[in-house]
Amino acid sequence: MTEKSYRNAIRETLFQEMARDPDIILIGEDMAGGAGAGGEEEDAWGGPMGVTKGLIGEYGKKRVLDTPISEAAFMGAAIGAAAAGLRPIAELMFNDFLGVCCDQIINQAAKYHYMYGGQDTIPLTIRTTMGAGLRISAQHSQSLHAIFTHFPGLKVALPSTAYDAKGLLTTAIRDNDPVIFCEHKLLYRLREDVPDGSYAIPFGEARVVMDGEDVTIVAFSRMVHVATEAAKALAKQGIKCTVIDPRTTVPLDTDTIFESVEETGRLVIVDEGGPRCGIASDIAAMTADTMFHALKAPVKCVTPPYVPIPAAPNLEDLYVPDAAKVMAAVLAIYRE
Amino acid sequence: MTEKSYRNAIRETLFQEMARDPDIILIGEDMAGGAGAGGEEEDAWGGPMGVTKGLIGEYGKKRVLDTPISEAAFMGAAIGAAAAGLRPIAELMFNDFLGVCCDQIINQAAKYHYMYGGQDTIPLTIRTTMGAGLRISAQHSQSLHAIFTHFPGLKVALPSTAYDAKGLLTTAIRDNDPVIFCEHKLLYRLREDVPDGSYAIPFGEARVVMDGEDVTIVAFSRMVHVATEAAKALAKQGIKCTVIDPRTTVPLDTDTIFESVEETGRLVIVDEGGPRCGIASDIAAMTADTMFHALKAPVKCVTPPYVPIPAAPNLEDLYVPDAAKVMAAVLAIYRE
Amino acid sequence: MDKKHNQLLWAYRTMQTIRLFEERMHDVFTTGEVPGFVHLYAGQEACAAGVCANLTEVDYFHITHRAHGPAIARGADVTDVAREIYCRRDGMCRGRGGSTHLHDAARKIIGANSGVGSGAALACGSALAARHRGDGGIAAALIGEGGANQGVVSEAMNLAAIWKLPVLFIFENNGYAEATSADYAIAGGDLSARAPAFAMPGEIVDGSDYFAVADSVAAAAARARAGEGPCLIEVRNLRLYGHYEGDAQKYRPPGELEEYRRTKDCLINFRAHVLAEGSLTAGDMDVIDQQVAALIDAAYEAARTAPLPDPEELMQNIYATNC
Amino acid sequence: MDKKHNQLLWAYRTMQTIRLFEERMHDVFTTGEVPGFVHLYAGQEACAAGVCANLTEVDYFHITHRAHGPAIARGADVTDVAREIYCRRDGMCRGRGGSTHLHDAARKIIGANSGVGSGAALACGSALAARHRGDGGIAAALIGEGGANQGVVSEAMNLAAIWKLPVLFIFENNGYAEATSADYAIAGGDLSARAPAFAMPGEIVDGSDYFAVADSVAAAAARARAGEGPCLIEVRNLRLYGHYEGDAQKYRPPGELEEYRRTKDCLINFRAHVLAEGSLTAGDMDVIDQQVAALIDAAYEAARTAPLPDPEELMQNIYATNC
Ligand SMILES: Cc1ncc(C[n+]2csc(CCOP(=O)(O)OP(=O)(O)O)c2C)c(N)n1
Ligand SMILES: Cc1ncc(C[n+]2csc(CCOP(=O)(O)OP(=O)(O)O)c2C)c(N)n1
Ligand SMILES: [Mg+2]
Ligand SMILES: [Mg+2]
Repeated sequence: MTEKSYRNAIRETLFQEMARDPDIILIGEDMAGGAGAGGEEEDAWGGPMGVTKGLIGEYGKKRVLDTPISEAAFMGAAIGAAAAGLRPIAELMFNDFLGVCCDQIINQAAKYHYMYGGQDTIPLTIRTTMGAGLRISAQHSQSLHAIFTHFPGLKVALPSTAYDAKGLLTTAIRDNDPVIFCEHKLLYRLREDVPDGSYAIPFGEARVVMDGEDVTIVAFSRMVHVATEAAKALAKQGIKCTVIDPRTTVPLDTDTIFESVEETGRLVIVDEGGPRCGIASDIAAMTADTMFHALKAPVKCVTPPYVPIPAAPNLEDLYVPDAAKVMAAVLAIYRE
Repeated sequence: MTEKSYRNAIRETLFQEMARDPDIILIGEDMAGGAGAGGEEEDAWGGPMGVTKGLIGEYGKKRVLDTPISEAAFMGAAIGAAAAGLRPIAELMFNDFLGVCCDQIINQAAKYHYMYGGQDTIPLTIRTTMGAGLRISAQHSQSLHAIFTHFPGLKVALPSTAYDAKGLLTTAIRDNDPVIFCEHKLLYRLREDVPDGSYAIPFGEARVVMDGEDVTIVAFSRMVHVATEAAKALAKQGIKCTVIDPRTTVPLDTDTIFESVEETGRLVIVDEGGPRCGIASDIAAMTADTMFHALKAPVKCVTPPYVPIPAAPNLEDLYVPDAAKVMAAVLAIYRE
Repeated sequence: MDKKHNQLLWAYRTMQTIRLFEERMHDVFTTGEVPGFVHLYAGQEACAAGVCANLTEVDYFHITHRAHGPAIARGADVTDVAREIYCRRDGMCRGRGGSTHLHDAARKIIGANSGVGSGAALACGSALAARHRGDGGIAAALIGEGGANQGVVSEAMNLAAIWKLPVLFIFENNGYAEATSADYAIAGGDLSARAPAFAMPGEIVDGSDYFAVADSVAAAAARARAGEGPCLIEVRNLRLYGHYEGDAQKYRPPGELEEYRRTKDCLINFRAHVLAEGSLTAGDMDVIDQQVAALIDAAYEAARTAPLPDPEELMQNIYATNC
Repeated sequence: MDKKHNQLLWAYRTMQTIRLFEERMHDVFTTGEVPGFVHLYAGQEACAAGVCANLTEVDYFHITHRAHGPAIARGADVTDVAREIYCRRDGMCRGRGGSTHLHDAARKIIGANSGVGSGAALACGSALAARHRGDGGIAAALIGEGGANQGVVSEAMNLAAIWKLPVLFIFENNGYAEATSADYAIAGGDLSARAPAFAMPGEIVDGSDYFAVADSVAAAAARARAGEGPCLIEVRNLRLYGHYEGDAQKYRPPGELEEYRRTKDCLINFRAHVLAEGSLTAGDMDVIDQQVAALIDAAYEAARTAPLPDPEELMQNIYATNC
């Protein structure tokens, strides 16, 4: 057990899994960096976010492959390699770039196993970054996990802590299906104690962050921290919330959510993805069907507004849900 | 007023709008067909579905542009042309091919007006086809309107009748924002009386197909017919349903839906899109928030299961919602 | 000698099987019993056969929506192919893919893909895996000349070149993408001109000539196996039928197909060639004709009478690891 | 003569404005007051200036994430640029786009775009619109050598060629895409080799030489205006700073930048050139230097003190037609 950042927990997982299985390869832009450039360092960048630093030194160019800016080709190559028996980990630098390799992900990776009658498996992990907060505007700040969730055949993980990042990534890599692993840009520096050895967190098992009988709050990724902050503040006012981090949207641990709603009768979902056809509405809808009779109050979704993401810091801060908005949503239904 | 098919209503609209405004151009694969081939007919195909037949004869090659199989380039060109003052109508042969031009649609068209501070408008209409039923499997049969809906900046129309097809397409073409116009493949032959002159149906105004006080059914595109069939059968059993076709998902006429739910207290949403983060869950979530106190029973979503679309006719028929499934959903909540 | 003889028998049998399979499909399609879109490969047989003549067990063959012929050329069971086209439970994809998505993992026939061109990227992955294993395998990808205009194909060519992947990009230029001519859609009209752009060799081959295709692919495959990287081969041919069944083909210039059938039929030309050089006899080929005809009868009969998938199959194989 | 003189003054002023603007940005970035990612154009000035010297009011100029320099070269108001980089209410995009999304519709400076390469497709649309209007306009698209590997760029080149669109594809090869070298990422190392693949002329130009760029673009623009279709120009240069501010640039070979600054600085070379030919005097340029320095001071001061957008702006301009 050592204190590690979210970034380092992910890097450590890559080291450990690549050591375990020689069929794991890394594919992406600037995974090492400096390819062909003749600079002093072998991995001048070690990934756009510095996550993959050191891997090329350990595992060599045969297993750490820097690519041209050709997401469609290298995602396709990763899928093809997965079908052919490797276990690629491909990096999509920003999840927004789904735009340029969408066909590979939604039409190839997601459908390959099913459409061809189960003949091949696609043990592919796509690491990508999500989230606003860096003031880099509409095309680099989105949280697109709802899109990945919409298409059956993919699995989708959104670690909110360093511990979960390691355990979920281990599971993702060992899983035989394509997994989209969404790293939140603003969490890379988050630190906590993380075991040094390998461990796997099963997909579809929520983490209950806090327990309380008044209101259930479900949140993903960085919003787990926002929700927890809100729940702590509410606790001081005597309102006790359960905070649930489902950790994966596919599979989704509805059991844990529904059990809590059974007790509280009140649900708030906090998500950084868009409000329309998003994961918040997804969970709200399931609850309004299955758990209708347990509900005592309206189901509240706390998401950004329906608007592209602006660059201006003050507007971006208004855009992203914060603890105050979560508290307002809880308070709006608490009295009912 | 003449009886017209859905296909011909769309074609007629294209003729009329192109006559009205010389800045309207058509861009897409085989819009005419036969380009460079030396065959006898100038438009050998007139569109993959025969919708654009005759347009090149009327408006010439300068305004009807056949493209290579390069959706990203020609969608991008359509967006660029729209920003530069034309009013392009681009055809995405199957909405599934969003995969290969996703960046253009979600990151460029949707965000252009906002991200650049409102300087330019993007008066672009993207005609595309949706829907299962042709036994053409997972990559040609999807209904992806939830994806388009997820991204603010786009408008999304799903005509369910020939009359609506003409009126909504007219509005789409005249609108100054990018509109995704989703034509259901199985509706092209549907016929009804359609006015010969031009008319525009405003976006965001639902059509109430049937009126009844027991259960509200909201349905889109071809599912409007499935829902209506179910409602008619239920009427014979004494269960009176309101059937609402919102016609556009963006903007969405929540007023009409909520007013009906106020009366019925019961809501079933029928959609051919996927169940997770889909438009059914979107509307269910809004209702479970805003209309919670009016609800008397669980909100039901009738959608396909969470699975890619199989080719086999019997499996595809199981996949697509039918009247029996809608009836079952209504009956499940009717007694409550 | 024996090897060459067997190879010729194989080539003739392969092309004849495809031809008869597709002619039969053309006939039965009109009955309405075949679900979905069906794209026939008749007229292009020499291409798939010429490629597959050079592939071994470790090699991958990426095919397109015009899938029947290539799948058969690579040795897929003809009944299995027919059953899949009929969407039967025991089709090669359990009826889930249909005509345009034939895929046979055991034979490394890789998924006919509806997004045209995407096979080029997947093929880079197959080649990468083969190289990783070091088994000498290569990936040959068929791509229609229309699909070659997809951006992902250019990306894949560049990627294969800089990674020196053993990929053969086989652009099958049958003159049309749906109703649009290659001359219109391809700048300069010549796909082989894209090879130097991505620093690889490229050439144009007469697709009606089995030997020309086979020779060209042999050289490219040898180069790829030697670690020298990808090649581009543009194979020129025509399809004998429409883009898909039901296409009225009004885009064709008058007489185009008649002329092609007369001078460019790969089966007629092959026959003439082997008879002229004396490497096969008419008898050899007549026997094959009969065997193939019987095989096709049996395959269609089996497909027609085979059961559709069980309803439970709708929800199977979505994930490989339980979820 | 006067025209040439003015043109030279314009070129010097433009390049010097960009240089000083970027040097200042490099300095102030360390204070933390500039939001977002910032990509500097210093070292590449001759490219944007050489292109814009050939553009008229009816022409479109598509720029990239490395946006400041090109926007300034096309005549954007420097204060407006600075305000947008600072995400201020009165920035050219009302603070919504920031450094990487400069866009000035009035000057036909078309959106720096985060998805690298996509400007190539948008430029086809600008060119199409210009041709539709018949105003003689063309579209010049800057595309980084890394972005040129996006499939959409190849698609756009093909489309522009078959439609004979007046598009100039200006591939700005500054040696790197982030930390990855052009030599590694581009098969054959030569983007101009892609021109014949798409049946258009292409050439490599020394990006440190304003005159070379301007001449090459002049010829291409004339050709495009004459209806002869697109051209490719690969402009070779280096950026003087990192990919973005904060980049430690450990990928650079030792001495690379020192050498470039010494022998390839476009401003130094321009000065030497005009002094040698006597077309401008040192005095001419010194005056400009002073004016530009004052302009930059004023622009940064204005940007720094300008207000952020009002909160209501978050929800404005999502749609143009009410919704
Ligand atoms: C990305 C994409 N765009 C469009 C289509 C529709 N489509 C199916 S086949 C086809 C023509 C393909 O032409 P080509 O690649 O030359 O192959 P051929 O049919 O001639 O064998 C088209 C446009 C598609 N499947 N995928
Ligand atoms: C489609 C896409 N992939 C990746 C990125 C991330 N990215 C931003 S700039 C950049 C490098 C671009 O290099 P180049 O095109 O040569 O332009 P330069 O930065 O050198 O001006 C990358 C990879 C992106 N913006 N878009
Ligand atoms: Mg073709
Ligand atoms: Mg560069």
